[in-house]
Amino acid sequence: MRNYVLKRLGLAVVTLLVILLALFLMLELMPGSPFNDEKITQAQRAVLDAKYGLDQPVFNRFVHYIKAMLSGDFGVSYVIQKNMPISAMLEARLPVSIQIGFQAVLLGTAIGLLLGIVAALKHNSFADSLTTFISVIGVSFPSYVFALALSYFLGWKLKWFPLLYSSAAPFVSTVLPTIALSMFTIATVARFTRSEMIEVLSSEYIRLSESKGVGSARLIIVHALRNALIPIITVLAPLVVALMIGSLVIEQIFAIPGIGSLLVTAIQINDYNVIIAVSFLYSIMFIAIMLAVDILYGVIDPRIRLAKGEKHG
Amino acid sequence: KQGSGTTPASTESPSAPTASAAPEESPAAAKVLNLGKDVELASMDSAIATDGLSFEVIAATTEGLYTIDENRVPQLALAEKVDLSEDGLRYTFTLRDAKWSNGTPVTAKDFEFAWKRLVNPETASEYSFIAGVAGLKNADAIIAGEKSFDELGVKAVDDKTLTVELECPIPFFNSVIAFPSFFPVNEAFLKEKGTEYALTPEALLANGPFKLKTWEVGGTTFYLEKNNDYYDAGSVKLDGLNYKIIKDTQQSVLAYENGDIDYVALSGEQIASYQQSPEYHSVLTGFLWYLSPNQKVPGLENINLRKAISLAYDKTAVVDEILKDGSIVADFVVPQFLATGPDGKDYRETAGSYPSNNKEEALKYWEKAKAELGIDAIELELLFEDTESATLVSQFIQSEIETALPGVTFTLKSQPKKNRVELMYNGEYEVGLTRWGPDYNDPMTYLAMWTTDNPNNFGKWSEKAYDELADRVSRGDLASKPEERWEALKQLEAKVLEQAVIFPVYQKGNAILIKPEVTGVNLGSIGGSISYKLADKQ
Amino acid sequence: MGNPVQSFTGGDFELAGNSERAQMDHTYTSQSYGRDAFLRFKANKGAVFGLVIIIIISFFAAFGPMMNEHTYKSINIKHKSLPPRIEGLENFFIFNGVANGVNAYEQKGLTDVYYIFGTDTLGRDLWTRTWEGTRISLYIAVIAVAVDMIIGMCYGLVSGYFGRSVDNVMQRFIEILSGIPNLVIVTLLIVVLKPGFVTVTLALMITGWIGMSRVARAQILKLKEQEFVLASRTLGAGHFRIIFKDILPNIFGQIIIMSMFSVPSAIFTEAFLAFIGLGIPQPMASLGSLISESFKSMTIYPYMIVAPVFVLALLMLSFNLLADGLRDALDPKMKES
Amino acid sequence: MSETVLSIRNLSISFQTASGMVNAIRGVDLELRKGETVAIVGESGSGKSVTVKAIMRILSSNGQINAGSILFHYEEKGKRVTQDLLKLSQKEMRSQINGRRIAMVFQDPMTSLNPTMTIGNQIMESMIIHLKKSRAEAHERALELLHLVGICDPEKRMKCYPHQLSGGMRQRVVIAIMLACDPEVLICDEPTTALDVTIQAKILELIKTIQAKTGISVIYITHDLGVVAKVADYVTVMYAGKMIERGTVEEIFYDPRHPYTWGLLSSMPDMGSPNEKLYTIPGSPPNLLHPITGDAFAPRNVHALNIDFKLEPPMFKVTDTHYAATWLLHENAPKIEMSETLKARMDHVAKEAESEWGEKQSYELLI
Amino acid sequence: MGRETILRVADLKQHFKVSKHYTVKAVNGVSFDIHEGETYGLVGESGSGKSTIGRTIIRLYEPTAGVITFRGADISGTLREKEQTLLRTKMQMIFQDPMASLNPRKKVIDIIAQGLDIHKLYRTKQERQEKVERILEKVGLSREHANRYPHQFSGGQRQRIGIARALIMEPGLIIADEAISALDVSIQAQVVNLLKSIQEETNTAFLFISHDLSMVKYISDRIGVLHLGYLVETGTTEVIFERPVHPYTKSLLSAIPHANPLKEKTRVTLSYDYADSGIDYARGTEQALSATHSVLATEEDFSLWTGK
Ligand SMILES: Nc1ncnc2c1ncn2[C@@H]1O[C@H](COP(=O)(O)OP(=O)(O)OP(=O)(O)O)[C@@H](O)[C@H]1O
Ligand SMILES: Nc1ncnc2c1ncn2[C@@H]1O[C@H](COP(=O)(O)OP(=O)(O)OP(=O)(O)O)[C@@H](O)[C@H]1O
Ligand SMILES: [Mg+2]
Ligand SMILES: [Mg+2]
Repeated sequence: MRNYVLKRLGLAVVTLLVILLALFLMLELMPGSPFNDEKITQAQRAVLDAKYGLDQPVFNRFVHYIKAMLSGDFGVSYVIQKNMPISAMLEARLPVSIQIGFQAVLLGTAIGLLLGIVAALKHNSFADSLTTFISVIGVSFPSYVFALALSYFLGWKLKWFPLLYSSAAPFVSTVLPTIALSMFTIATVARFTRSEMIEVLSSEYIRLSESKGVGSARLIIVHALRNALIPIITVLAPLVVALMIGSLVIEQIFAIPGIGSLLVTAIQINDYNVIIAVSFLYSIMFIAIMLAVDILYGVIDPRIRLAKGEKHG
Repeated sequence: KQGSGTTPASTESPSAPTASAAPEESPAAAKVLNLGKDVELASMDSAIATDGLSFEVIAATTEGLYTIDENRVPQLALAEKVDLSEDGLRYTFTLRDAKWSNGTPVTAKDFEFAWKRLVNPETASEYSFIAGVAGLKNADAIIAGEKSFDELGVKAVDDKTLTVELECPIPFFNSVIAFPSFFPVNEAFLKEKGTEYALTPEALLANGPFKLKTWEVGGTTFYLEKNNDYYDAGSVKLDGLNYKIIKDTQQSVLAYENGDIDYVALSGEQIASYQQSPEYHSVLTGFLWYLSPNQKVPGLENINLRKAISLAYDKTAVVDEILKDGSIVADFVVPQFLATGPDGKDYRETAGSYPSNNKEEALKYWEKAKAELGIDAIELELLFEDTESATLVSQFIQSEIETALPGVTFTLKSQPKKNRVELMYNGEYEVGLTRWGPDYNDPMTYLAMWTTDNPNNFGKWSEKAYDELADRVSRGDLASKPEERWEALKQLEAKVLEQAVIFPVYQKGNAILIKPEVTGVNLGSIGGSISYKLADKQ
Repeated sequence: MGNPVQSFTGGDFELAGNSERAQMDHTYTSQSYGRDAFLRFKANKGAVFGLVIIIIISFFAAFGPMMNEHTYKSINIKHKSLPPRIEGLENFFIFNGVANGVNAYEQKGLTDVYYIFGTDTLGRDLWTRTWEGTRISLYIAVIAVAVDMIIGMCYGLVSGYFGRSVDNVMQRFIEILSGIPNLVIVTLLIVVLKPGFVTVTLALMITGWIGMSRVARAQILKLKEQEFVLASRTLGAGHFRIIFKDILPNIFGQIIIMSMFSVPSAIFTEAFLAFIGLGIPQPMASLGSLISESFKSMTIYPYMIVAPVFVLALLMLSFNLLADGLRDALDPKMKES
Repeated sequence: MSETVLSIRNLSISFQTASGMVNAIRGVDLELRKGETVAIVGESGSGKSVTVKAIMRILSSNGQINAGSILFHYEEKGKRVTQDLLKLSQKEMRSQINGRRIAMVFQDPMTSLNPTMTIGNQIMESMIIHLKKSRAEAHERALELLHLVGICDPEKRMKCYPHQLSGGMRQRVVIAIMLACDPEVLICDEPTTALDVTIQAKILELIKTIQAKTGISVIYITHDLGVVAKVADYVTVMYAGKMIERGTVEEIFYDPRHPYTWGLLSSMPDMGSPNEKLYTIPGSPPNLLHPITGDAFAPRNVHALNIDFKLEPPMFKVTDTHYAATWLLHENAPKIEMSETLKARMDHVAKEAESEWGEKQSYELLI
Repeated sequence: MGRETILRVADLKQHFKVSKHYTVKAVNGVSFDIHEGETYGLVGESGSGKSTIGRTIIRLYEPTAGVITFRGADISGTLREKEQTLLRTKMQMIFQDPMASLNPRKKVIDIIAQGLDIHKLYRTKQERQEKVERILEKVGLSREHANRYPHQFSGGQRQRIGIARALIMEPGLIIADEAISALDVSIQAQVVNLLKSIQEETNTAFLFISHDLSMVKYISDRIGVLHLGYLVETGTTEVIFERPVHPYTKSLLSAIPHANPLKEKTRVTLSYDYADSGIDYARGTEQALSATHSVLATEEDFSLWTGK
């Protein structure tokens, strides 16, 4: 097990390096530079490029970046918060994104599981159709429509929740964004849970548990759910990464100082260091969560515990 | 309520107790203005900042030699007295007694340091060009790397006296140096903070009405509290300014209605629903939005085609039906309220007026163009940036032109702003919807753009006579003959419009809502930013 | 239990002479696969409903824009921001031209003007734009499904089938691809491409298939050790044949279902691309860009977002129902449980 | 004869499928007495599993019980109670009957254990639920059970997951689970089909020992006649959802009356000499989707009478314990005997038995 | 026996590397051969490596060591075109689960003709159909079954389809891995009869893998007894059943249930536990009792068991 994790970590380092290199090459190809305001003269642009080392060949910059990165220096922002060290920016924004993402994952998974289970139990019933309906709606409406509708009704009309994020009330002020973000997760989880539970519920060991006289609540939670979990966490994993890194629109609507808006803004205005750092962070999270999921597979299903085995999906 | 100005001044103004208030737990008694903004505070370093909000906040915490009042007139601020030499090339400023928020006095050295820092290549200021605009001696050469930044024509004679030398007389010098790039910087403090300087409230000094109290990295709020060390602290009535960054406009309007913020900028369709409200204000800015035809594109070199296009769309509908934010129809190049002539009148009052929208005329020009070009249809691409208003305006213009000029088709190309600028900069476009904001209060801030070598002459229109006249106006013989210069400027503008070098569309207005209990805000004007110095909240 | 009292006819107790008859079977009626599938499909109410809705929506997508004199780009700024109004329904409570308590038509003095879905902020007919948008979105849906099917499915199948180091390399590649934010890659496309269908297709091709490849991989992992696959191998079938001819038909239903899930995200990706200038160029609008466009004034003109959102949701619902139905219909041994 | 524990009367079950109603069980009667073993044999699809699943009330959701009753006789607080299991609610069934009084060992040891739960927990679960035992007590008992079913080192095995055990071990664990609450009836649905002979033999012996010890009644489902011979007291033969013959194990093996039973016995390989072809029953079982007139076996029956195609045969009595549903037993029917080869083999088998068992064994069974 | 050898397996080893530290030694040096037209039965407990041997022979697995010779060609190394074709046409396999081994989405005709398709063994569609129909009739199905799907058949019929798929290649050797285990008694008989008649007709050899000893006894000419990946005993059916030597064989035979209730009630099975028996297969060598009968044992064990 430890060897396995170490091996995966080793691979992850290589993967991350490749990603970084790819990013550098891509940014090189990207149009414009961080400093192409109408007002800037060519000469001044050259001065700026020289100051930030943008006049160097890509490869030198890459090597330089890696070196700096190893000492915790991710460079400074060129545009968004001029000259601000990226590490400070991430440090400030990441916890917020993670908190809201985590809440959304939790909420989405809980409700999604609930809906999926009910639908599977009442297969081909009204509750089942309702779940299908909800999960289709959940994926076909963009989250910002939910977000604004929630703000409008729950925040503005009913005044139940604050409209804007406030670091002084980190829970109450994140209720609305959490709900808006979790819709897609609810939909996806509900759908997968449903189909997976239908399969599990028709399996022999569930029959056996029934014939042992296990009550329905225990039957579902202890026996069925755990066996249905593998495909569910498989689809959940990328969603978790996406949620943790935050969403541009949701962050904009609720004035959340998160990572998601940072990346999009940075890409639009060529704030290279921010792009690289956030992408890098994203990749790390992605790889880490994938690794976590692989390990989780073994925890959930002891058959996969040898860690060498194939994972689902 | 059109135009720049202030909200109604407070009638009685007993200055409130100045308990400093933190943003979140502001006691009811404290007068804190909550402001909704849609961009982050990018920089508090006056040499580094480039955007409106940064300049606004820098101006709220720091003062320079001049400030621009609500009538767009530069007023002495930190400078107590100014002497101008006969030849108009040497200014001597005497400073008033003022203190930084750490207690050290503001001296002439701080100005010298700041100005030299602005042009110092190590600073890599994106706004260094403004030193050249201000005509500071050697500025252009320093920026071009030909001279050392030490040779800039500014010198602190003693703590209270600052002398400035110019290359040539600059009629609008006073208003240029009111710009935040020319604000003082305390050298000792900056050296002490090193790379940290201006990144946190602790690494920042204030000498203006407010000082930065909290500014979380990446936070969506930051808070300015009243600066009791400000020399004019007595007239500051607010206890603080609480900025909230809300990027989604619908949400910020909801927040405004909820009472979370006292000030919000409107956009898009929201404007229509608040236009009748007493809380609605609109402020005309100096931004001119115009279409730039690229002369290098086959067809567009034809003046008749250009004229046809420039007359073919209804600008009134653009400002009244689409923007509705107080923007005005622009049939001109030099915006309204930008510059006042030697006669004390606004440039536009005496400058010529030009045809706006005339579809029949347009069609005639198009017929001529067709004959000259030997074509009967042309397809052009309209490049614009991906903001809501630019998108709507472009779609509207496309539709107008296509209906007015049968045979002309426009395809639309939307790009993020940076890309749009880059493409136009490189001449990789056909027709582009772009804008220009003034750097100083003089028509040349616009008219200089269509000289042959100007990098912002995206369309690459070029005429020798124009270049020569422009040169005389800015640096040549006309620079010291105000009336003649003024007439020459009008000629330049007339040329641009007659040649249809650009197709102006509108001069941008900003629509905002301010709570009725808020008074005394200087909503800013062309060339100066919003000022809260005299604001009050009942 | 005694013998029942019953009268028998004479021949009842004679041997029926079964001994020579070859009684192999007559128990399984032979029915063609296609017919069988069709019957199963027909019996599935949801699927039929889905199909009907899709046909109706496609009909409107094809002919809706021709049903009035407006085009998707004809701007009538005088008619801007009108709520839905249908002739004959003026006095009802919907489609009567009233929004937020005011009748925008009366306000503008437009007595005999009708817009079924209302107009947008430039005065374009939303009916026409919605159906034009539906057309584009249907195309996007087709592309998304095609990308899923062609790239995602093949990638997943190959990766899962060969396993071991092939799989390892292919999965790491996916990791790298997913590690680089999509937006960075897509922004790069701006450099090389003109906006339009091709660009959208390419953008979707870059990462749109990853989810599907995971599904396909998981499915093939389940199936590749099945005995019928081994049987093919013992007959000397090549890998290609095994993957695409033996295994694929068996997981196709699953794949159809999954690909339906990627349709909405493709539609919104397109809207986003349109926003940054890579999608279908304005003033043409897909459902996705109509939604994001009307989102900007959702609190003021909520009706503008209703039509595209409704059409999209209905379309998605139908696609999903149809896919479920198809999966069941295509499975000749569909189990009931 | 000892008292009846379970009696099924006229049970009829059908399943809703995409292609129509499948009448899987068409009137089944079954009687189980205390301490005895009944084996149900029959071809695949004849309805064996469905019948016992109905007893456990774990039919799949598309199944419905059309008619019949399943009467269960048991002692509750010293009183004898008779309960129709079909009338109990799902909840009552789970809390009172399933696992506690009637337990079932499933067909496939590979799939009938929860792969994500240790076997210890799976064994202890029902004791904690039904007998309200503490974890420690349950643990103690589970160890005992594992020992009883012959798993060595039970302490360690308790912590194992099903996939860490071999098929035989898993099947024993299933048996241990089922024995946990000392049920009165144990149903074994093909408990050894998936296992190899050595392990099969061990498991069969295990069940017998337990039965001898605790006196439980067992229903045994299999199509392996060798297994039947080993474990059963009574045998019921099913065909196409009906009971077609039942009797004591000796009656069925030495004196079968239904042509289907003849066919079944004839197809056993060790009855033929190696060079001959095995006997096979021609054709295949009827599709229960379609209504069946007359005797369901008639189309495959070489001895079919004309009436077989018209009228369903009733159960004819052969002896007090032996009944068969074939018109051949009707007084009007021609005298048809089992085939010569089968008869010869029966004799051979009987002799074999005789030689081993000595004179006192019941000759009268052999006609 | 003067018949020619069709398959020779010499010292076959098959080890599965599950992880760095764990290798499953499924087959450990097994040698036997099969003659033309003969049925060789492979028996042994679950997990003893029967399927692994079958699958290695037909090259679903790469053998770890050992040589497999089929019709004189070495098929244990990297296969060249010629050997590949020989192996894939002349050696066929019948699988355990009749449903799982037939592709549910394919028509019977396509399932059966798959081998023909792969090796392009027909010229016209007509010819292909004829071949399939001929083989269908041979396995006791009718022509009209060709256009159905596997789920429309009963278990026994499905297994016939599996057999038809193998037979159409006119193989010299068929590996039947538990080919009848999933079927019930009466169907088993049908399939076994079929296999026997095919063998008579075509002189095909069978490797018959099963744990149902009574069937193996009935069908096989010779039997190999496998335990823990070792071939512990091999000999003619008669010898194995009448005069078994190895204690495992004995225990196996004693466990066979007989359809004779009176006899069954008293029969006791001999138990055999490798761990307790003190036998070490790895040390054993093949000891021949006769030309056809040999047992894996050390010298001491051998003399102990045989009394020699
Ligand atoms: N859920 C179901 N839906 C439809 N038909 C079913 C269902 N369960 C069982 N059947 C049908 O009921 C009949 C009897 O099935 P059952 O499982 O009882 O057979 P069995 O005698 O146990 O066979 P086997 O020996 O193969 O286990 C079969 O024809 C089967 O197709
Ligand atoms: N691909 C594989 N990877 C790892 N181990 C394997 C693999 N295939 C088989 N084994 C192991 O090899 C051993 C022999 O398995 P095999 O399937 O050959 O047994 P068998 O005699 O056919 O058993 P059964 O009667 O259950 O079919 C078992 O321990 C099994 O777990
Ligand atoms: Mg069964
Ligand atoms: Mg096997």
